[in-house]
Amino acid sequence: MPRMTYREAMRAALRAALASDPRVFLMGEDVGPYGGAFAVSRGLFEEFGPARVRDTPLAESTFVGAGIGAALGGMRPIVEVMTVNFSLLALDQIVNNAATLRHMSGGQLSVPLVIRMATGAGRQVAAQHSHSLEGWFAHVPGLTVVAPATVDDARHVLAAALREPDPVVIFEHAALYPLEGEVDETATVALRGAAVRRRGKDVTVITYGGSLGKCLAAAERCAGEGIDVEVIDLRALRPLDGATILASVARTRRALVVDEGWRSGSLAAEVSARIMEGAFYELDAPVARLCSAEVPIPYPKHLEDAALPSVDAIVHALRGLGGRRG
Amino acid sequence: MPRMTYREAMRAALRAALASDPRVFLMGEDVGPYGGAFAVSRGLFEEFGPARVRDTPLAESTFVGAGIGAALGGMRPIVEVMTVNFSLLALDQIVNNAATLRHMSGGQLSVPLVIRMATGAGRQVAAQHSHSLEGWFAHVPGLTVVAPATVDDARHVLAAALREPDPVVIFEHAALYPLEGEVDETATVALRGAAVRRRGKDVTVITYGGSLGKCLAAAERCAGEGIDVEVIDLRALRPLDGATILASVARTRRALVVDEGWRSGSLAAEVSARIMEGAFYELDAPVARLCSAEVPIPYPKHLEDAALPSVDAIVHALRGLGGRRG
Amino acid sequence: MTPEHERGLLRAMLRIRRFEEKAAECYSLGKIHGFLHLYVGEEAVAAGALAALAPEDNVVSTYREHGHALARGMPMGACMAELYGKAAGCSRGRGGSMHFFDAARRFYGGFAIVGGLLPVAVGLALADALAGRRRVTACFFGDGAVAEGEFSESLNLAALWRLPVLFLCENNLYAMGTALARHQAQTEIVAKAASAGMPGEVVDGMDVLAVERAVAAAAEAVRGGGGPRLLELRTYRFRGHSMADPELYRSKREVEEWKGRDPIAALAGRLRAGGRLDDAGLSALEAEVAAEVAAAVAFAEAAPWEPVEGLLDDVHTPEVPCRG
Amino acid sequence: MTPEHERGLLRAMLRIRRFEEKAAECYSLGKIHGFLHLYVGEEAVAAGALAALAPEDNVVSTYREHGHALARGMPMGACMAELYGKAAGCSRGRGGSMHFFDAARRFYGGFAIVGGLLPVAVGLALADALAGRRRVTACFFGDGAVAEGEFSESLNLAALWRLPVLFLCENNLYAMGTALARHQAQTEIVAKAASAGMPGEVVDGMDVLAVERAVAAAAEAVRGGGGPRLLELRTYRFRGHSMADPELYRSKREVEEWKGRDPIAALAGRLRAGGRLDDAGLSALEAEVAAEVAAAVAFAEAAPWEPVEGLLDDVHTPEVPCRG
Ligand SMILES: Cc1ncc(C[n+]2csc(CCOP(=O)(O)OP(=O)(O)O)c2C)c(N)n1
Ligand SMILES: Cc1ncc(C[n+]2csc(CCOP(=O)(O)OP(=O)(O)O)c2C)c(N)n1
Ligand SMILES: [Mg+2]
Ligand SMILES: [Mg+2]
Repeated sequence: MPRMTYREAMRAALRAALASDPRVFLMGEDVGPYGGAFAVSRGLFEEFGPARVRDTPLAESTFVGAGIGAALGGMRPIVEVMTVNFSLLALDQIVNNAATLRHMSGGQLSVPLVIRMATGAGRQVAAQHSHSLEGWFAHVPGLTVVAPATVDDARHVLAAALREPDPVVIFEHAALYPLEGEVDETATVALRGAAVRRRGKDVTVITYGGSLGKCLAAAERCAGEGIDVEVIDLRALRPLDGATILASVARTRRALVVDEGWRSGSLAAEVSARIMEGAFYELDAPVARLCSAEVPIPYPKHLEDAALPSVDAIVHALRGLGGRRG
Repeated sequence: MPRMTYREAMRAALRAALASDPRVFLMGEDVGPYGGAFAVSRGLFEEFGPARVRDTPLAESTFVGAGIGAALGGMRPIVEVMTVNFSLLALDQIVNNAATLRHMSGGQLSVPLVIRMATGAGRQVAAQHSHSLEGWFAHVPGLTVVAPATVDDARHVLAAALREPDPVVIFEHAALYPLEGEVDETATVALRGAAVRRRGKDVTVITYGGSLGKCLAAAERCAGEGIDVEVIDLRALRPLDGATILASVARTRRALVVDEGWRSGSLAAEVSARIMEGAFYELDAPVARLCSAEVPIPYPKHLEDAALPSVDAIVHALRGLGGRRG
Repeated sequence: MTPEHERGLLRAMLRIRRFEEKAAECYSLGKIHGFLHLYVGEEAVAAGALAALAPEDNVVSTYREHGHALARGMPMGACMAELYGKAAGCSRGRGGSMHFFDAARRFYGGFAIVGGLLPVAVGLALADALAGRRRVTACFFGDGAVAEGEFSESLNLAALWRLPVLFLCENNLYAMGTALARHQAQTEIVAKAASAGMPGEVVDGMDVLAVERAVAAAAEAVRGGGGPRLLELRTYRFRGHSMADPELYRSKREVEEWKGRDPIAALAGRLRAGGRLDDAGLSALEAEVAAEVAAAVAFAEAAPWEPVEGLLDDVHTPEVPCRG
Repeated sequence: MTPEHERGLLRAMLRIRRFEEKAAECYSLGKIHGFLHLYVGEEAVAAGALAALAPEDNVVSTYREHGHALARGMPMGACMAELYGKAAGCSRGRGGSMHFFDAARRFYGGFAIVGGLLPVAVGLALADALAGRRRVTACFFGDGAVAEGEFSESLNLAALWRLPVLFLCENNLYAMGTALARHQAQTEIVAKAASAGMPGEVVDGMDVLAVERAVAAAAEAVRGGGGPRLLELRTYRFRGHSMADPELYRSKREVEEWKGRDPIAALAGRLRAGGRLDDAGLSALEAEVAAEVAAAVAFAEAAPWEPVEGLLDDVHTPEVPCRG
């Protein structure tokens, strides 16, 4: 199986989508000659031309709304919002239009729109450029929200999203772009459903996106201490795959949710509440959360590191859960 | 103590604020001659004039941002965003500016801005006008978020908010405006902290805003069935008053969270997770949530009613919690 | 311009007027709920514009869209049933007054967030441009929407990409209770078109023939690949912003003056004066429209409610076995 | 215009240039992280504009604000320490390159969301208007920001309320990699001012004296209660958008042509030609600036880190006993 970076996998997915379906086009800020803020679309403008790889003005609300309109008009637009931070300017279109049009029209209209955006902190870009708002999007009925955390998922999730007749939001954690991994080029992956990335019997860690790698590293460290950690990658943030979570927790009886979002009102809270509702009587200890500190993310590395979930902190939390059994 | 409506209480609070502090002004869409979309500010334009009761163009992002700037410039602006639905256009200003400026400037700047907005469903105004996004705001560090649920709180919360040096968002559930109640004109209420609105020993209901009345009605019905329900009104959604919640649940050992927001990623999830973390060993049953159905709110009454938490559904959930003790 | 055509325009306006008068009545009777924004006084805009557009064109409108829907040819019964919230409504009752849709007639809403429809219209036009279809996307919006950032953004994007959008600004001089001069520093809305490098024109929105002419010409230019255009249609709403509006912000006299320019009376008067309509003809037309309205109400009354079990329908497209 | 004043402008530009060259070096050395947007080539705008503004005026800027901060008189050491993320930085290290603040000098950021600063500037001016203070709020932003809805909204609000805002558009012909003509249908940015009913003017942003003159005149008009104004300052950035930019979107030749109009060389040349600066004078100036930069780096290097315990500081104002 070929190895590539997460960035290359995303680019390969874009290229394949553009090549295979004439209705697909990509639009966003500097996706063209610049190659995308994270160099994801580099070369695609040259390959597919300005009609299908479209640079937009800085007008997030309008180019996202234009994506909705183009989807209504029969196209399969992929809209890149450079980062989730700027998506705040487009939330009206996403929440009030993309997510509602099907229902509000009594099922007459579909919005087969794919929105991609980079998310997350960890690159010292300070308070206005470090949001992790995946949980907000996961709150909205009518949207499907996914967060590919592996190179293989980065390669395949876009095709799955484009098969949907309704809007899909793809979150790409910016720190993952240089990540290398293997890709099964022939696979078809499902858009929804969590994946168990590591089997373990003592405690379940539930996470997604940019935190998966940290959790796997923490699990390895815990293995050395005799704690056998199961790691679940949510993959889809809406709908959540409750069955996979509950089945795991029913076995391990302990769970930690790791989420780069701010703690209060986090997606991690939803996961905790679901476990409360679905596995309360199986639990040996309260579900714990490890989230970001409730602070606008500061610029200096030592403060940013302290604000975000770290491998050390995950290991510490796992030890605290008393996952060592019997 | 005088009786008045929630609307009149809010208006009295605005009038008092305008009268007592020359730095205070009100701005928003049609707060002037029109009197506000919900008639809250009726008469204030005539009383205080166009400089202090300012109609704005339809430009949510800009008049909220102008509120931030005016606050930086030493004023005490009260910005009315007609409803939370339109606040989606202003989220960049609220999240990226109002909430961050103090931290990002190393403590040099303060944004003593009060934003008021109507929220909630229940008036048959369909999918784009029925959001309950309080939970989103409650996620953001740097904001204080409150939801007055009683006429007395409506009368006093604004003054408390104006005493804050940092941004405060006040959510007024639109269905509450005609509600009548008593007001203690001389009281000073705290901005933060939950209130126990009804004492009970069998089960705790935690709620806020427009759902408080429903919960109290359900509690009365349950009383007739021998279930003694304690009702907590969160009042402040950020910060949450964990101590009051946990103390109550430690006594009742059962809890139901009622929240008009959509279930997944709701504020109710946060409350459930906090109870998980702080009172797991005290619980006799899993904490339950009663939230809105995960659907863009439909127009017809029977479908809207079915989508929202109802007194019947709350009673049903309370019975299901097995709150009858001993 | 044949007499038939003129009488057709009169009929189109009358259908809207009588439909909405009945809707207001039904609202008072508690048959219709939520927000109801009437178009009374502005009928010349919808009737004239829709007469000038082709069936393959896309139409996008606001929460004040009953007139556009009817002029587009949507059945009055389905519209009334939508106001009632019945399953037979044009949006299956889900939308109500603010959210009329009719995919088959390319009537794309029914958008209730001011300004939010403009980017969607640009996108519809983009789809047509990419697919090589010669369609116009006509987008109706109010003067209030001009202040929203999405207005400027959308004009710029449409002009930059030379997309076939026809921006139709219904300038009724008020955004809710805020008069144009109290929300716009530059009250000449056409000046905004120029600043986006787009042709713009002011049209008398109380004159249905003028509207039809201007929209026809503009649509032809847009359809021919000339890029987007903006028309500012000067009009006035005779009733409140919505049913709840006590109209504290304008004088009775101003309203009466504008009522003197009622587009229906104006056209009827012109036809009479020209001998192209007589009392009998007008009565027959009124009777015909009254019957249609009565039938629409009867249809809405008789239509069944959506069962509550359908609540979660259409949030997502149902899975079909071999999709994609 | 005295020779001292001209030399002062030269010095102001040189301070910015050398500071940023050093910052780029420190970035390569791993002393500075995150985004670093350099102003090299555009110095005439900041130097000219800030020379024309008064200390009581408000200044609001973007993520490309080192030049404005230095020209405003913020100590170079505090600026360099901010780039390092040290507690002695002008934002206590919390902000880094994109978020310089200095409340005492009325330097209100350091905003990194394109367009997001414009409403804040309008609000600062509103506060002044309400308080009866005769201050100008000068707001710098790029050509890319003109496409954002908040630009039009802010121009409208400022003009409607006749607020003392001076909009200073630094048109460097690119928004990241997107050339002006690829993001604006109407490339004459001053036309946007007209569409908001506001005077606007184009200024040669490579000529520090022209900038100073134009800003002084505009600021005087704004301060005098004439309402807001917009200046479009035509300039060019000589380096990439940020440190990560491979500049695939413009030709080396174009960049070289603009470098031929280097504002620092231009002014130095003029002064020399007029006999108001000689080699010795220039060397002395360079040496003085080099020493200041070296001192700033030394200051930043020596400054302590914020203790990790301070992480949650300044999210809210600490409770003080008898506030409010
Ligand atoms: C973004 C947004 N802000 C506020 C509102 C509330 N609102 C509904 S209609 C309206 C006035 C719109 O005026 P205009 O665009 O002139 O249209 P008109 O109602 O006159 O047809 C307002 C403020 C809204 N629906 N959306
Ligand atoms: C709302 C928003 N969208 C996108 C970005 C990413 N971004 C940062 S700077 C920039 C280009 C801005 O260009 P311009 O306004 O011309 O300023 P310049 O960088 O040329 O000084 C972009 C797209 C952002 N910071 N904010
Ligand atoms: Mg209007
Ligand atoms: Mg630029």
